[in-house]
Amino acid sequence: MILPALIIFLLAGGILAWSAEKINASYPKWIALAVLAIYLVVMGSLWSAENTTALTGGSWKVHFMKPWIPQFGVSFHLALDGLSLLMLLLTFFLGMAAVLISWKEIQNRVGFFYFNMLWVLAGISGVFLAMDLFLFYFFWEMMLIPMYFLIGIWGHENRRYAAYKFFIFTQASGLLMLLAVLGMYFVHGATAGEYTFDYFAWLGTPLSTQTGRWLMLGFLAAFIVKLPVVPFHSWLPDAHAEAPTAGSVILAGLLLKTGAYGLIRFVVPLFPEASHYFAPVLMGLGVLGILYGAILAFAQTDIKRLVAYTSVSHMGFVMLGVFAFNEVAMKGVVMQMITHGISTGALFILAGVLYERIHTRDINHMGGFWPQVPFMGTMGLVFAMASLGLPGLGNFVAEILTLLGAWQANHTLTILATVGLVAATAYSLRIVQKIFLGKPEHHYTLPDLSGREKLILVPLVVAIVWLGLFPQAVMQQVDQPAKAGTAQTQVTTSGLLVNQHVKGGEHDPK
Amino acid sequence: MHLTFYVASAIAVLSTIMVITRYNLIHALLYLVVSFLAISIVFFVLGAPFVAALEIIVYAGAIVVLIIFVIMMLNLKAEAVEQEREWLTRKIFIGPALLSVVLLAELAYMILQSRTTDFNAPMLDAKAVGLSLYGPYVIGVELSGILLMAGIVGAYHLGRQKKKVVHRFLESTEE
Amino acid sequence: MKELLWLIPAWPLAGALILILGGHRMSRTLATLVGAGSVGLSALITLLIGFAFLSAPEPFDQHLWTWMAIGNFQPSFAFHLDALSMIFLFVITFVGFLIHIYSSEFMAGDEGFARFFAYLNLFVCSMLILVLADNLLLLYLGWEGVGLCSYLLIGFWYQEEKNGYAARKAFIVTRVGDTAMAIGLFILFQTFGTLHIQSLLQQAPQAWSVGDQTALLVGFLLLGGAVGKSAQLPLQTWLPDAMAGPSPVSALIHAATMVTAGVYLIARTHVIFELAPQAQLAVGIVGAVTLLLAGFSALTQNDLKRVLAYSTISQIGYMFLALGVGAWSAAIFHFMIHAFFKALLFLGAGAIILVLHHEHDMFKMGGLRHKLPVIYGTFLIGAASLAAIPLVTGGFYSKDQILWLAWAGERGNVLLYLAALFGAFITSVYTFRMVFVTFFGAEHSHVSHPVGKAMLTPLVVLAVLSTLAGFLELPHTLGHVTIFSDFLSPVLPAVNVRPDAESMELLFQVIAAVVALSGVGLAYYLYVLKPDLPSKIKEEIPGLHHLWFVGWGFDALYDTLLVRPFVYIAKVNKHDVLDKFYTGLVTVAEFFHRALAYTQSGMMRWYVMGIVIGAILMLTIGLIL
Amino acid sequence: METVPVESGLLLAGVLFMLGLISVLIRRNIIFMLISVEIMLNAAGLAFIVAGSRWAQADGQVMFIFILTMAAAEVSVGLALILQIYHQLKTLDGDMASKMKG
Repeated sequence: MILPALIIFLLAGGILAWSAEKINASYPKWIALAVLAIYLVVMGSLWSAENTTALTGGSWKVHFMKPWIPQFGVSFHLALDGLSLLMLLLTFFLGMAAVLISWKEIQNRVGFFYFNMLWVLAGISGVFLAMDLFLFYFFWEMMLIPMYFLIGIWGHENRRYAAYKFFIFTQASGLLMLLAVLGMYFVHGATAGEYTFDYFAWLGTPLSTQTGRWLMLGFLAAFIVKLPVVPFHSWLPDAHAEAPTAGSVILAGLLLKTGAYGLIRFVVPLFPEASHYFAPVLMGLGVLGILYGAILAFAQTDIKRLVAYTSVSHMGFVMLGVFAFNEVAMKGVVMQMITHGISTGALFILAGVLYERIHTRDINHMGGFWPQVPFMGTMGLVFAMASLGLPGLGNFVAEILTLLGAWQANHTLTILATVGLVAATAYSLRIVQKIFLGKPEHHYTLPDLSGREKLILVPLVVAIVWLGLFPQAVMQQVDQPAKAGTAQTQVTTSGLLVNQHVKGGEHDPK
Repeated sequence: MHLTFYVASAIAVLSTIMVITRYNLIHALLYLVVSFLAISIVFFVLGAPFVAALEIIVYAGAIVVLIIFVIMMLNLKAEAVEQEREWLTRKIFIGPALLSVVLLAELAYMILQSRTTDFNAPMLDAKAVGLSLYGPYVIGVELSGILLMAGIVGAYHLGRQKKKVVHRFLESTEE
Repeated sequence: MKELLWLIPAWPLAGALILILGGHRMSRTLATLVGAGSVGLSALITLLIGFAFLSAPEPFDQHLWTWMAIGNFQPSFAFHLDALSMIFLFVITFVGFLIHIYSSEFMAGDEGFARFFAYLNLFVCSMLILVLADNLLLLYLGWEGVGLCSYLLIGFWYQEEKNGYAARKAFIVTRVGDTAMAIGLFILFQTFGTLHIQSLLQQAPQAWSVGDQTALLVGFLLLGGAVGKSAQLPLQTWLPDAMAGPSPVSALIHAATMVTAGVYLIARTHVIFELAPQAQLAVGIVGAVTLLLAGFSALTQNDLKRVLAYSTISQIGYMFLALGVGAWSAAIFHFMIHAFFKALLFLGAGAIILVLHHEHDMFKMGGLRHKLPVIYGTFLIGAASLAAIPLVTGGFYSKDQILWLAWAGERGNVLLYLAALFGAFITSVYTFRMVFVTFFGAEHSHVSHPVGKAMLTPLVVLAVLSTLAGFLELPHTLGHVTIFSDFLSPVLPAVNVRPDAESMELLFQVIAAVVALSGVGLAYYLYVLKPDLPSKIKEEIPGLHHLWFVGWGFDALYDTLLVRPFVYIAKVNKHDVLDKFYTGLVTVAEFFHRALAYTQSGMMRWYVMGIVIGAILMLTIGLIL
Repeated sequence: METVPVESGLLLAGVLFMLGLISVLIRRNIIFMLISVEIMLNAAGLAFIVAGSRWAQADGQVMFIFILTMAAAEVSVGLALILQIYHQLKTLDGDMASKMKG
């Protein structure tokens, strides 16, 4: 029951926040914060829960199922395993940071803002939990519209354009996924005789080579646009740059992760043959993203655009790792999802904090801020280092594991990806240099971080360092005891591939 | 009967041509009545006496009269005819005529291509039509009723004249 | 006693954290106490562990926690103590401690006092992790950590744009090398499924025969990493610029410890290099070429610290040369001696620069031997050691060993030997050029204030160390002391001398001594007896002089080949050419939008016309098909 | 009854329809346009009648009656609109009523 309650209370919290605005304009933020804090604690309590519920394709901590539209085989099916749990924790953690950072930034239509924020988070939570593809699509679209409002209403100067662009990109790609979902529904129905959208039923559906590839491309379209992968990335810099700080944090920290999550949870397990077939191309796109994003990031002068392009670069590692098909890389990807969420979220928060003070995002108007804001500078340094993959911080673990794993799959691409680390150094150091170092030529009155801002950033620093030194605690969550008889399969996160591959082998038509 | 058919057809076509070339509305309407009468004869020849009657009553009678009433209400004078003369130049005929001829040629080609045998026009009297109307087409009849109702209400609503009140479809909108 | 091992890096880390978090509220004394004290404690523990290690010299492993565990791949936070890491520990903590003490006075007037000590402590911690790591991933952590601290400290005076540039350059250039090293790690992981150093060293000889392709590849990639960190050809360009940092930083990071991490890495993975003779030969060649190129560049520099920087590159070249001929312990020995005397020289240079109001140009100094006698004395000792003045200096023994083994060692080579010998000559020339120009001749500048004890004491201690430490290892012909190589023998194999060469050792020592002394003589002739001559020579060969002065133009080369194209592409593509595709789509859509909106004229007749044309089209198509 | 060639009937309907069409296209006076539409509707009805009598079915006539109904409704609404337009714009020029252009 905890899973549907989770989503329902987020939605209810959103409505409550909206209506509470009429009583007092400061209620919505408190409500949002409280809802998220409660859920962070609730999710934390699930941390040590055993994966007891046995379902096809691994075992799960919590599981909930109710028929929804039984005529079409649609059910309200939620399940939580280690991966989902990690993603949810990240969701609520960053959600709280996003609420706190909007504390003063958002002054108009406060209630509606927090309503949208909670609804986005509800959609994201749903995406991480849904085990029914119809439901999954439902949540996938549900997170889109509040996000559109967040960008379009509270964004910066060019917000309309950015919001449209974001919406059109994700919506168009989402429709392709809908097509693929329906295609899979009918293909599965025709072979299994039972028309259902259930994920577990779909696992191991025998697909002809052609069908599998086309259906996979449909799913892939949605996920790689969301991730995003070059050349489908161009919505991201605009959306990130124009969104309010909280919007950027949620976009970079969470929305992009839904794409990665989709790849891990759906694309690879449902279409093992097609995934292997396309793997070199997709890894290549990942590497292209790493390098291209890094070069673009280096050129930007708008701090938020810069950070946005670093996201493109970092998400390339996800592509590289997922399609390397081995456990090391897969764990790297999971780590990358979490650490990137934290480090990029933090960089956006810093950008927002700076914007609040000096009302510009142009780094040419910055420089020499260190003496005035040493604390902020230290924070900036830490997260810049995280973004360049400094060992000891979480991102390093993610990147090195991804690369170690990817090396087994493809040497050339891994070398190119490793070169990307040098480029990452270039842009990360540029951030630090342009903002905090150099001569203070522009005269701003810059108070250092306030207590509230410290409250946001310090936990993020702690988290990123903790992830860098003790990643094992997190990686255990996606551990699955290797199952007997799967020697030839490539084990990955949550054992998703394990079953799948064996089953696929049995029916493989060609 | 052949002859009757062709004569009526010729009258119908000629009078219609007159309709479309007149400058004066009333003249045009009179030619229109002629055209309707001719067509009514064609209907009769084709074995549809009920419809022939309807044609005269409704088209030549009601509709044309309605239009004449409106013309009277608008109180159009000689200027209207002058303006019509101004608008209706020879040049303006060229394009539409060309298009229509092409369309007609295509229609004629299709009609003549699938040449069927001649037929005896059977007499289908009002009873046959009535049975059909209130049998298989009863839904259509009811829909027609609704349509007429809508027509009446619409005409009443639109035709109402309130002074100095601009209808919301036509009021000038701010840019 | 050895269980305290984890405390050695932990103290500086704690110090760094305290200083970062609370440094701005601390008094300078307290900050010094925390900064220097923590390193001092580390040094103390090192000493204790050192004694324990001497009495029971078996390697010691300390497992702190498992870093990550994926199947059988379980890199840990675990330390491995053996003779090699012991020596590095010793040098890092003690030299580090001395430099901390020195810095407490050197940085006394700086507003970033606590920050400086925080970075320095963090550096010491990272460096200690680097040398203690029992797996390559943890080593990589230390490796990048020192890179970060190097970046922070080079750019310590961040208000100067060029310092920031130098700092970024250092970080990025070393990162290029790190990339090679990372790829080496990938290959090792793929081959052995582990990155645990000791297991790798055990498994490598079983998996690979001598000359194996993979081993060769790994060797070259590790060399790439080492080359970046140790500022060897072709990635040496960052080190001279790194002199933008405060002098203690140059002494600690860019002379004594961090830049020798490459030497440590190769020594640590020597088994792999022994399995890949070509890679090892490459190490030697890189060393030989670097020591010559850097030596020539050192000859032409005017900036005191840049001379020392090039000299450092050159001396590390010697270490690489030694590694390349398999003289492992000779390389480590030279590392230790070099750490002492080069730290000494940098500290001395720093003191001079400080009292001369940040004057770097040594031709504007002159005649300082009377004004700054202690500095003069210690500097001279350091310089003598660097120039390898026979018998009395540590540098002589360490460098002589390398020279000798370069020729006589099993993998020795006449060309390498000649390069090293010529390098030794250049070394003594530029060293004493520096000494004579700085301390002799006419005074050109004013000494502002005397140098305090906190700065002088480390100089004296280092002077003593750089002299005495040489006697830990004496050649056959002179006493035959082998304490150092015996100590290292469990870790690093001894080099075999070719049997036919043994008898000639004395001759080679005499040659080395003569070369060193003649270099000093030449310097004396050029810079004391005929001070006009050098500028005349310079005018004779302006092109060559300029080439040497700019470090053989590597900077310009990389600038043209890599930096400028990268920046150019970045600038040109700032607005993301791929986005043009989507904006193009939008433009097309908008074009059609306008075109269709235009047909929406509001005139009914046009709409009817449209319908007619449409009907004609459809009929026509229907008829044609 | 004598025979009537079905083609002739259809052609007549086509010719009448075309004439109505030409008129719609050339006229600017909306009352004329309305008249033209009547002609076209009538022509369409004629086609139905021809077809109905060709197959000896009453359906054609039924359809004509529907068309007739529609024409009546159309004329009443159309005339009301014409009145309204004339009041608003003081002209019967159809091209003037082009406020809805895109």
